[in-house]
Amino acid sequence: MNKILGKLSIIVLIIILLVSIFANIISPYDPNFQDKENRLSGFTQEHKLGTDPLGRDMLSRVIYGGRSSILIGVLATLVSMTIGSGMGIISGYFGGRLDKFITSITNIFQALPQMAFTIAIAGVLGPGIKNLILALVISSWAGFSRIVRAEVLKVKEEPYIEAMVYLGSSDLSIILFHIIPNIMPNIIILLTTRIGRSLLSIAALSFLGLGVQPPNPDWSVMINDARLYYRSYPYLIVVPGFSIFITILSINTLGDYLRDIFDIRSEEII
Amino acid sequence: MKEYIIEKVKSIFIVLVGISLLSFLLGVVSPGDPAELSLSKYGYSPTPQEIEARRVEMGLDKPIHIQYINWVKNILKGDFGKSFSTKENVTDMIIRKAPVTFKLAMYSIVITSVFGISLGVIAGINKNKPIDNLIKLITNILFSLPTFWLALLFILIFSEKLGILPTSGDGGFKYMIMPAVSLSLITMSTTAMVMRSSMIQEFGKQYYTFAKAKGISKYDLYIKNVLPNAILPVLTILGNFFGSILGGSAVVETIFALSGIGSYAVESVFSKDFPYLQAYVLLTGLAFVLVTSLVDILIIIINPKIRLKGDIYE
Amino acid sequence: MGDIIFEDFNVNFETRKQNVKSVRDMNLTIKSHKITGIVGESGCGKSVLSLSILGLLPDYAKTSGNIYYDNKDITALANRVREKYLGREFGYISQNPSESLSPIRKIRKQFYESLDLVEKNKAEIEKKSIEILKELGFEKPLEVLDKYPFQLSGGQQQRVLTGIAISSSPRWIFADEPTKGLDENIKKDSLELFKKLRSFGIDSTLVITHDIDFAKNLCDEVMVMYSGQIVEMGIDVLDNPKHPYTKGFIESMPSKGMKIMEGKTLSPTEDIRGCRFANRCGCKTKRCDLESPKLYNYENSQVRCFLYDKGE
Amino acid sequence: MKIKKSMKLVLLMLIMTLGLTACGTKETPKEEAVEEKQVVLAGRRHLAPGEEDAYYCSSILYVWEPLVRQGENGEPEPALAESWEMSKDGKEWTFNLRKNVKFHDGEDFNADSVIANLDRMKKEVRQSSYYPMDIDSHYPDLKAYEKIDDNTIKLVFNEAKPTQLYRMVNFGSAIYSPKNFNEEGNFNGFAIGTGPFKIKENVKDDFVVIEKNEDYWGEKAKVEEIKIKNIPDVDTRYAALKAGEIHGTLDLDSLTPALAEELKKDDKFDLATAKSTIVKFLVLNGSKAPFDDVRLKQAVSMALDRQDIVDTVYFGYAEPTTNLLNYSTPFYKEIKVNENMEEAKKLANEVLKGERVSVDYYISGADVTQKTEAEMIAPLLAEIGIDVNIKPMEVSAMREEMKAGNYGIGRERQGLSNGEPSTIFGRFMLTSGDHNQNYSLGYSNEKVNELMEKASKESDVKKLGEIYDEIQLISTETLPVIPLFNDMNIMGHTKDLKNYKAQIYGLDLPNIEWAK
Repeated sequence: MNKILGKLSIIVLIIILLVSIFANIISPYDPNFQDKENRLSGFTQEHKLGTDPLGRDMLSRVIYGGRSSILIGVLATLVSMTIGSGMGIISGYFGGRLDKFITSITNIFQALPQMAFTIAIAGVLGPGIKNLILALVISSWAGFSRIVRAEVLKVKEEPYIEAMVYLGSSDLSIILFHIIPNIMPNIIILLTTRIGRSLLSIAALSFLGLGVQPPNPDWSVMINDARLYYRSYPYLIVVPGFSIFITILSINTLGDYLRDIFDIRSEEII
Repeated sequence: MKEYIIEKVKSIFIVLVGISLLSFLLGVVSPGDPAELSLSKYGYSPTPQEIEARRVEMGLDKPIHIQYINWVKNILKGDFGKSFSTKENVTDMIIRKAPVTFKLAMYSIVITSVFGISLGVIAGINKNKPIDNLIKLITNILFSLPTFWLALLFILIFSEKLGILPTSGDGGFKYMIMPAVSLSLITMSTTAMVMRSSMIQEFGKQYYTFAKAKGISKYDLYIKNVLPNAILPVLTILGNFFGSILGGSAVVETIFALSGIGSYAVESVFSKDFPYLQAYVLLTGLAFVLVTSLVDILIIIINPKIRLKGDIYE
Repeated sequence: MGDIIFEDFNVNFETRKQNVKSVRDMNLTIKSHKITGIVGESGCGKSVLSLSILGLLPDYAKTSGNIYYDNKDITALANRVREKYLGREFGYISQNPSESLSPIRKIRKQFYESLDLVEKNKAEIEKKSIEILKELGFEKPLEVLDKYPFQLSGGQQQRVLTGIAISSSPRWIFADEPTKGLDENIKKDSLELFKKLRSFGIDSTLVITHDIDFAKNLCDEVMVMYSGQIVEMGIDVLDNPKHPYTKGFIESMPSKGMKIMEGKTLSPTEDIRGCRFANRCGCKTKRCDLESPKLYNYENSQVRCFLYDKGE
Repeated sequence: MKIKKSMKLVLLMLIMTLGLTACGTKETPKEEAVEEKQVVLAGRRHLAPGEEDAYYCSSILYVWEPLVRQGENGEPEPALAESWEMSKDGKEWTFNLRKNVKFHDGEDFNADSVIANLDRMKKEVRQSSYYPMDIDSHYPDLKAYEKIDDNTIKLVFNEAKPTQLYRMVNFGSAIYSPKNFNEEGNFNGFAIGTGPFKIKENVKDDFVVIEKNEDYWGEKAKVEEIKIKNIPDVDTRYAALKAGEIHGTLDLDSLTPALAEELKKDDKFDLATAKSTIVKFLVLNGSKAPFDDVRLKQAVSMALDRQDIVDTVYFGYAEPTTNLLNYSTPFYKEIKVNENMEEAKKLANEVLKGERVSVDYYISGADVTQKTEAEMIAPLLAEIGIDVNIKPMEVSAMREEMKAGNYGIGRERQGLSNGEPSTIFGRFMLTSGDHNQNYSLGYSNEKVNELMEKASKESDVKKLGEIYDEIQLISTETLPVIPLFNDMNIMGHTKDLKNYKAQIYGLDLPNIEWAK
């Protein structure tokens, strides 16, 4: 069951990625082209997923609509991961004062509720893709650090690592060739779940007007735009909402699947 | 035990200083001159003299660390400054708005706990059986739903089509159902997942095998023996969730027109009302620290091993 | 009646990567009204064997073959029915006493639960539990009942476990590694404890242990298990070992000079044609690699070694 | 710790639930208090901002009354002033006050109370969420005011003020009980006026309850009590109406046209519409390139397709205009909307010389329609060589940016505080006009300055009308801003209420009544 769903999610994700990357080739229309004759057309031959109030093709907008969010989500999570894991590894491996210091900082960042903090940072920095990434990174790197540190501590206790330290291998080589490969599965799973969560955050921020800015077509922005019309034309929110949902569901399912493959208990990651 | 408490208090103190510093910095890096922002109103621009006077009044002419200390001092006196946009005391605004958010968070955490724990226990007991897979599927789906989308669908279905639930504002239990449910889905499904795996982890322990071998009823086995052990890590997570729900209510409050601290936080972003934003971040952080510390204490009370022996690390 | 009979019984632990065969083609009768010991090194499958009688194997364990009890194939029973045997027919004393009680419940609750199967009257339950605890050597049973498991010593914990296991008056008691982790003095107490079980009306006991002295002093019959198979069984196996493994195993005991056996136990994932001990055996012949030995009767024992194959 | 473990869990749950029911019990009486008699309405903002506001509450609550009120066609009508008279030279106005009128606090309304209110207004410019309370804008060139007798007052101006009545309607002559404010002129409690309703309860940002004034001098209100909730989000407001939580909507933007269309489909509900005083327009930053060239402004105006936006975004509930002046005043001059893409391209090309420019286009993030509107405008502007970045902002932040001149295009709107147009002209078209400066319009037109000067001295209403016509024509030519539409007030209500009549600003609150 998990296996099938897991593989299915990989296929879905690949499709979503390909569609997003080759949006300009695939999409039947320019996502900003306004077909004045066919506004709110409903599902038709010409517009498979209908058009929005301005006559823009929903299918094309949905095809383009994942681009910014996914890009921002993946980038922000990768940066968070790099910073967070780096801190976690240093903290867990070297221990002592450095560890205490980093742990304290991590605790501080973890104590601020993520959504509140992200809204505040995005607010202070102002809207825009760069700032959005920055806001997400600032508010989420600590999560990586804490978990990676715990994993490093576990690995560090393995006898062979102790032996290597004893034999005088350099810290860098131990970290690079032994610690990191050992905790990689965890990091990958963590990365997957966190990308899913970043996407949810970005969606919420965009919905609030703090994320992706118009006229870039974006799933969450499309939902917000449709708030005047969705009662008569529910597809206006169902279509983009479903796209977000499927993307995140696939990412989460993939995370579950990876967890099964690597045989890692889930609560360590949450 | 004593050392543990000292260590704990110390780390809480550091965290508190840290979050106050971060919220203070939010104000420092925020664009615009606070003195000018605090004076200007629509249709009125303050003179340079006024701004300069206000700078001195607000202590903005002092070095930054002094400013921080003064800021903290004021906060300890309950003064978060004046809102740039409404010119009202931020403290008054928070006092007015916080109960709404708090109530919402309470409802959400109850939904999270009751359903999360129940689903997790059922799934854990029936590990890998169809019902477990079903619960897993459901929680996975709920976990992936954007809150705002769901909230809109809720309004569409329950308020407009069926007309059974009110859409907005704060008028009691019925008004809180949809906001609280939308707000708790993600935390609820996470709780269910953690509860499930915590149960399963307990099943791997010796006491479970022994208890099972005693031939006692399923209820005694799962509810009396396993659950109290399995729930401990879940309590910690619930504590975390309460904090993050408090700080994550913005979207839901905005959609359901609840005038809580979150919906205004979004407004304050647009209106560059940084004193409010600072207070919001600081207070949600504080609430988080407070609740998680309370949960730590609760766990100490529940766990006799820690309570009687002071054995924290087992 | 009351015997436990294994018939072509196998236990596999299937994980994604490998298939661990923990119990192999077990054909065995464990007789009632006796104290039977199964000895062997850790990982030989002895604990798995006892758990499979109880039906307490983790759910990823796959079993095949049958186990008969009272002429009924208990492996064929529905879980619901099989669970009824627990407590009433089979009592279980698990290993690691310190981890066998729920750490955050008082002894009282964990004790009463078990008595609840046979006695509904609260006052009676209390009376009976005090009786049992006294019998097991607790001077202040009431105090013990009000304690949490971590407030008891290892020996005390084991006595509590025993008390709980016998309180519902099962016909059989299965004890898994009762001496593991106990120091020498307490081991002696433990021995006394198990000898006492008869006085509680429980005369069928299966003790799983790696402790040869303990088994020798306690058991009426001893079975030696190696790599998922019984390699030797009989009434004087430990005094008069025949199988090369049994000999080696006894010699590796601290009391016998701690002579460590050479070589490594065959991985339980590995299937081979010949004798599973052959790779470590000093008396290995060609036949040992080609053919798997059966249990051969020799004197008053049964031995799984071609040395004792008299060509019957 | 004798409590059983399971009990402890139950206890924990109990405490949580108790905590909740405790919150719950507090609310129950509130819910019961919603008697059948109470009408519940909702608007986009809190209509009684309270003591910090110059007016305490909006005129549409009918708590306070003006001396002169605005009639259906924008003409001044008697309210607390029964009749009036202008001297021949237009410099003196005498008002005969209504007799036997009492404030909610029992005080008599008379010349003294009017003088007290004028004194308060004179003291300083007071801020308000509605219109700044500025004596210079409602009573320009006021020289003196005096009490003639208990029921008569006289205003004396330096110049002829033939249209003074227009300036005084509604917010221009709000009257409160003299005991309602202190020496500084600040309110000391709920607003105390003479209106058919009085304030019963006011919870900031949440709701205000008004109740019938049994001692009202005129026709009394038809319903006992009205609760007016603040539901900022139009979508939620609409849903609340449909769900039966509220009986109607009111105030500006109470329903978007799209939602109004939607509401029409349900025969349990009705719409009430009226001309609104609002003009919606684009402001272009005339203080710097590229919009410092009037030709480019003209190009923008001509490139638009206003009717298309009206049909798509406003579902017909608006009227395209290029006139700065709103259509609710009798001085409004109908001017044909001139749109022509070819002409627009030509003009733009003259300025841009084939180059493309990129500008920021600020809209209010809170108004969903503005974004759709902007997205319709963007491709049209692109055709004439202007690429826009649409940036949603909060209105006050946006105005700050505009004031600082950091913008290209902004979307704004302006309400007409009264039927006298010179205020609007002055604010946007005079070189010294406050909006001219606040929006960085960079508008300066000698002709307009002259005409305004002339108008301020004109005592004949007909001639004044001609001057205003000319200014309107100039505004469509030289475009201090780019007008888009005249707005409409759309309010929705359940058919349980009748006489739900929309007005130019607000709703005829005293006359609404239950249908059954």
